[in-house]
Amino acid sequence: MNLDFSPEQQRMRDAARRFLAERCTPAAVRKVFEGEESYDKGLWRELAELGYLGIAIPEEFGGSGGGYLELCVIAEELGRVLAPVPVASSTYLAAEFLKVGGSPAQQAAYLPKLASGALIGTFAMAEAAGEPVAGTLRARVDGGRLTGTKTAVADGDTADFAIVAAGGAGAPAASLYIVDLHGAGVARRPLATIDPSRSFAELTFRAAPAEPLGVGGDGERVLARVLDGAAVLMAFEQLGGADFALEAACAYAKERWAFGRPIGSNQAIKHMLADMYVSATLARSNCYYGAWALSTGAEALGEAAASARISATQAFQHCARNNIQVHGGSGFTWAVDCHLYYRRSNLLALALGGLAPWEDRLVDTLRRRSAATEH
Amino acid sequence: MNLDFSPEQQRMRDAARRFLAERCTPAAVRKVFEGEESYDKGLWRELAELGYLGIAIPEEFGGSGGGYLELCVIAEELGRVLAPVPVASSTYLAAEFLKVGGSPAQQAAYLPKLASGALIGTFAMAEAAGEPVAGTLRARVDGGRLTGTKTAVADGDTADFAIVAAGGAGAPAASLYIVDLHGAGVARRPLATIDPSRSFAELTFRAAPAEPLGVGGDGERVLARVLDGAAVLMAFEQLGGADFALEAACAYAKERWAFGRPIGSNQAIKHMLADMYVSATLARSNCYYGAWALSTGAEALGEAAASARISATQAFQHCARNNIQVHGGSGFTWAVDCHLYYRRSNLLALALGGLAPWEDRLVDTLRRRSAATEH
Amino acid sequence: MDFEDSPAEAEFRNLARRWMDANAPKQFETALRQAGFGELNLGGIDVLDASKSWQRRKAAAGWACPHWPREYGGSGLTPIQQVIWQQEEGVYGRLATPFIVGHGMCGPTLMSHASEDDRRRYLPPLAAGEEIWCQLFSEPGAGSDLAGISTRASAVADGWVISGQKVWTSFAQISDFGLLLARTDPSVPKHRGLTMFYIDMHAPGVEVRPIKQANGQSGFNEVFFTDVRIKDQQRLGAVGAGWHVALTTLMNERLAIGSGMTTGFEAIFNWCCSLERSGARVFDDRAVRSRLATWAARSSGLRYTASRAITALSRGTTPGPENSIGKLVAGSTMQEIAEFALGLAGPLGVVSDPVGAVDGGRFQAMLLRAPATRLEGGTDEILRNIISERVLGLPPDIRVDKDIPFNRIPTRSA
Amino acid sequence: MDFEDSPAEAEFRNLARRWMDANAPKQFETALRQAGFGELNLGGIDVLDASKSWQRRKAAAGWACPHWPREYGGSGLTPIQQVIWQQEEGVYGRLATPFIVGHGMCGPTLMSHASEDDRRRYLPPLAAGEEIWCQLFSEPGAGSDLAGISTRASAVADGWVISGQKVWTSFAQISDFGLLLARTDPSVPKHRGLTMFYIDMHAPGVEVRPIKQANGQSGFNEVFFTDVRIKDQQRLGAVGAGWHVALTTLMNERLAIGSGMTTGFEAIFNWCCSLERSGARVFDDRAVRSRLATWAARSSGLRYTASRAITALSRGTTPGPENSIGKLVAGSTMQEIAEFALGLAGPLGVVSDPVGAVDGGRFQAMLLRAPATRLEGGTDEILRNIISERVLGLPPDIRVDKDIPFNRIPTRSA
Repeated sequence: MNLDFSPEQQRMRDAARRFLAERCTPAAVRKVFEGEESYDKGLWRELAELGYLGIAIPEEFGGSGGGYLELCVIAEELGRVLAPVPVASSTYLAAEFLKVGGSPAQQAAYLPKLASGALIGTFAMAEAAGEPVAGTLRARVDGGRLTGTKTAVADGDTADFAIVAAGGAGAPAASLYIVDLHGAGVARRPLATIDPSRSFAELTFRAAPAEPLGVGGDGERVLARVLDGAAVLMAFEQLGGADFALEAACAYAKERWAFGRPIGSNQAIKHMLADMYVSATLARSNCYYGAWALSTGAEALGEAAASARISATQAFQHCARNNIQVHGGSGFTWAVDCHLYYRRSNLLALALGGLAPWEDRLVDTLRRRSAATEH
Repeated sequence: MNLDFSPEQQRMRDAARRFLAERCTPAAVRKVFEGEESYDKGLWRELAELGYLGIAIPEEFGGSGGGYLELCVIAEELGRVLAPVPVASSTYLAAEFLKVGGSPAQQAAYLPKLASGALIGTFAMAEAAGEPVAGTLRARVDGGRLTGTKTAVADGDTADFAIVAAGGAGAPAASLYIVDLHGAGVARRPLATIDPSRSFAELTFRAAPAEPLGVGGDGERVLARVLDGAAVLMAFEQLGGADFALEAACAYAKERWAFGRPIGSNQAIKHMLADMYVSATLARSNCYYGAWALSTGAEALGEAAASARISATQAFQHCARNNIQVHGGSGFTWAVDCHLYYRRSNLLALALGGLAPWEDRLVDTLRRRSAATEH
Repeated sequence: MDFEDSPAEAEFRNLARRWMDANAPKQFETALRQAGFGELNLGGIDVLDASKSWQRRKAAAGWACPHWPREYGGSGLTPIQQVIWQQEEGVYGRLATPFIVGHGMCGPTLMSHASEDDRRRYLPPLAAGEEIWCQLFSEPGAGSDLAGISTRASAVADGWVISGQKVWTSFAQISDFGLLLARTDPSVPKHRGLTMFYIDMHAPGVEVRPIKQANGQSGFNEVFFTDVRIKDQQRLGAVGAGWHVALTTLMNERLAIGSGMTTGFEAIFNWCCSLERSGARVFDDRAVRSRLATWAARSSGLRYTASRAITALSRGTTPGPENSIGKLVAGSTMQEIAEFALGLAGPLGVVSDPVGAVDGGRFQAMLLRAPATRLEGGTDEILRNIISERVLGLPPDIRVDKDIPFNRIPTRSA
Repeated sequence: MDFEDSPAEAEFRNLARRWMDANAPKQFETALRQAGFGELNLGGIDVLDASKSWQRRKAAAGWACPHWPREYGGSGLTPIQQVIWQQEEGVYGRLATPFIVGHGMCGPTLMSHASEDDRRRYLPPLAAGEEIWCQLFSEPGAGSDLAGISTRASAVADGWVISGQKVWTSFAQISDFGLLLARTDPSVPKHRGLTMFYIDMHAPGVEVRPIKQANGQSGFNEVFFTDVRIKDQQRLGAVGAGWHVALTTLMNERLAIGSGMTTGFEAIFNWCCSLERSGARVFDDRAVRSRLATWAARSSGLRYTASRAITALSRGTTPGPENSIGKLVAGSTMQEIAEFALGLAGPLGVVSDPVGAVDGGRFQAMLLRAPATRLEGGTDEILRNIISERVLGLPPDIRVDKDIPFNRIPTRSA
């Protein structure tokens, strides 16, 4: 029984934390937040150089041959500092789609460039309000050409290519395609969001060339597997954010005095912080289980990913929301960083679908397991 | 604009409170709770003598010719003291079914005896776990004979007759019948519940004579109207219970000392009590609106009843639950009354169906109103 | 119980309605109705101009602060008439936003504590929107602990000199006057060394700087005072009685903020009625219905709590601290609703772009504004303290700074 | 990260499993598995007899408190071996309920604070279930404020005389010995005047009375002491050091209570999977699914928090106050689940009758027991204080009784 990271992984975390504390300061985040650039290009390059982008990509494809556990470690640290870079889109999603569903040729073509940061990939599925569901998608591929509109595409304004979920004549409910976003028939419109430190766009495809991912035909399996994995990784980002918000709130509660004493000596504040700690702790434990399931390819991945996703979403929203409350009025100013975490917590809560589809995934996988145990 | 009881109604409340404080003490409640009798027969007689049981029954049928507002006043007071008498079954339900749906002959036969307390009526619908729904009932009336089983019938062990919802060959989804529980083909089995201060039974009918309520055929309309009214009245009982639990918790918080000061000087306790006050206040306001809607026959009754039901259920459960928490260990003893309120709060939460059907009723009525406003 | 007007009330309502029919700036109706948490957009017309113009027209006809006495710019309406007037003014009342602090808080304070001369001088233009007032209470070091303010008023021969900084001052940038709470004696326990003044916002040494809020808007300001000289006539109440005067103002603040609070329920309900998700009606989802029902009951509970307060008012009872529940409930409910709405929208929920966001970005703006509602005009925690102490009669918090001179209260761990 | 045993661990697990296969009282398995919040029913067999018999058999083979040193009745297992043993003992571990206070709290306290002679005398029979121990801490006037106890231990020539009353003592009625916290000096501040003793529960002057609980069961007792004479050898730790000794015991109590807590999730999930309501599968109701998912994530969060604590233990870290979250989360979750289950059952939910109640009355029993879980062994409020102060490092509550002699601490408003 061992549900913790290894000493080596912990050293990697310490190194990543030191690097990011210096390199990805609130001032750096605010540069992207205020619109100076779409993402922090310098930081992106350095993350690639440190090998973080390729950490879960096999060495034969230019990765550093670590594994998912190492990527979880990095994800948590990126989440702590609200790193304004397209890691989720490119590393947790695009690269994973290629690893899980791509043909050897596609893997050879894309993975090395994703590992080196030379290419940025993303994933596009949602078309309208509500959770996107295979079978209701209106984007269509006919004769190798994609037509349709995808909205709320993370990094859609800067990504080089996208994995796009679409239907097609005689095709299964959802198939996955690789689409070059610099190619013909692609129009991008940047979208303002609740968290400008990450960029989003609407993508309109008009007969844009689209290449099936892998042999095609198992889009739904690939989709489920990659989204589960991304949920675990995103949960680590959320965990990092939750922990940071909790720490910031504790620090302020100790340092701010009112009524002749630290505000953190009031039970109203103390118990609010205790409840935040409880949320963050439950999330951490579920995240670790998710990391284990992802790294071992365990059958429990669906259940583990959904638990991690749900509790990390709740924890980050809870901690970020109450961090403002503990800070009082100053927490509602532009100058203080509380709102950056509040915004990010709500962005990440929706980035892979809101809670509803993950709730469904959790109870459905639990039910299947319980039925299997009985028979 | 006047959303309060009249001075006269308030005097009636004061009188009822004085009477019940003396007559319906915790010791009296515990007699029924401990099983000495099924309900407090002496109190029942006195309530009848005071005219409370017939307060909303027209004078021509032996009532005192007051109205629903007066009955709401009494209901709140009965709820405060956990009165162990079949008022809900007999007065809010059976008498109302007769008033709303009964034929003149039925009204003349039953209402005077319900007003005088000589007869106890009840209502029987549920047959299995889950909310009973017209159209899925298995109890059937054929040729004037009822066959089937009804469960969780409040006062089913002592009531003289029941209004029974049942299906029938060629009949609408649910029709209502009057069944003499002393008659042939009726078997009763008392059921232990979470709150022994009220009695419940399972009723089994084997070709028991059953007389249609009124002309029949509009069972669903009558059912909806009577349940709405009963929900308002029951909400006042819940409100009374919530207020009492809140007051008991406040009194204890002021009187119990720890760490050299009253426990009520701790924010953890103060804020818990403030939140209980908020719940009880929201419930009171919704209850008053419900009382207005019931007393004026307003079209908004469905919406008002559901709001009152939902917020009073939440308030009573919230206040009773936290009253134990404020009392600490002593609150979990048999000897201290906290658990009587906790039990009752959970009993009343289910007595007219749990929250789910009332949530549905509320959003459906709101939607109909909003659609009507638009067109 | 009765939701109908009495004959006299009906007659008054008719009067108000007829006047509104003839005078309301109907060109703004749609914009006012749709205004959420974004800035009000009147299609190119300056909002302050529109506000002042509407207030001027009301004043001319006696509808500006009509519940105030005639000699102070009002029409001497009863509380119930005032409620009826507000109902009839309806959505146009939102145009009075720039005057809300003056009308709701400064006015009542002047009425109670200013000299008769000052009342006749200042109240009528305040009512008419000709002069705008703000409230200078909170400081960077004194929010919930308001009595801990440090802005100094030092006595000089001909009056007082003010130095210090205020914060969270709504409308300071457009205000002509401000109600100022200052410390006149730091050597006595904190509640006893305060005095209330009013101040000319155009006086030398007053500097206003807008605060950029977390949601990008700037509804509040910092105000700096550098040796601002004021006369002793500008004092409201006795020297050292400032805390008592401030409590009048604050109770009026909580009433004003509490009464008009939206929970956002109507917006989420209407949106859910129309929304489809993956081909299914969102309204049929039982998880959605259950949340909607809870919020519906909470909203109607607040609405009828206000009705009960009006009833009490009409019976001659002064509304008390129990009105704190309005903001307490509405603030957190709004935050829940906004988070829930974004969740319903799925991935598209993050988009706040007016073009492309669900329901015009209403819920995204609500999400970003909601944290402030749980802080401004008394945090959730302060409101719970008020309810528990002043309504339920529970003991106060232990006060370590109670009998200590202000300048010796600990401010940081040693 | 690894959920698999190391080869050595696997070997040890095999050993434990083989012994269990050969020795477990399988006739009780079904009853133990179904036991909820009702009293355990072993079909006519006395539960204490069955418990003692199983404990005796384990002791004979070295499986009674196997993580204790051999000389005190254990087998010197490592923490991880102890966890493996508990996993293999599984549901049969519930038979050890009468010994839980002795094994989990009294034993460790004796181990740290008793003389070597006493350890050798008392620990082996405690481990083997031959002698049962209870913990005599709480009093009617001192629950959360445990250091406020009044039971007096007065020094006499040959030892001490005990007078006073304890309350909430589990298993006192079957105990042979008890760990007693008493006040030896009321004239010093409260934490400094306490001393820990152990006491013979059969001594003259000790009277045990069961407390009837709100749910009708009697799991706790009052214990009265009337001039009970004990020897000075029965003192554990120095005179005046009782608070320090008690803290050891309490931290062990919270660990013991926290680790095994059920949230009731498994019960509600299984029930929802099978339930139909008005012809529709309850499991398909999105309101139900949403609640189930939240509880599932909370339960797995607690489960893996325990796994992380075991991991830390195996790396040589002592579990700390962060383990308070187990009971804090499980207690209120259980209460939510019970209320929700009754709601799903509709009107039938009120029925607790074993014949006729849904799922055998499991959730009704849970509802009536749940309030106690939020109080026993540290209220929710005390646990939040522990987490905020001892894990997060926030300042303690203001203490008005801190430096006051115990007998001068205010106890009631004047």
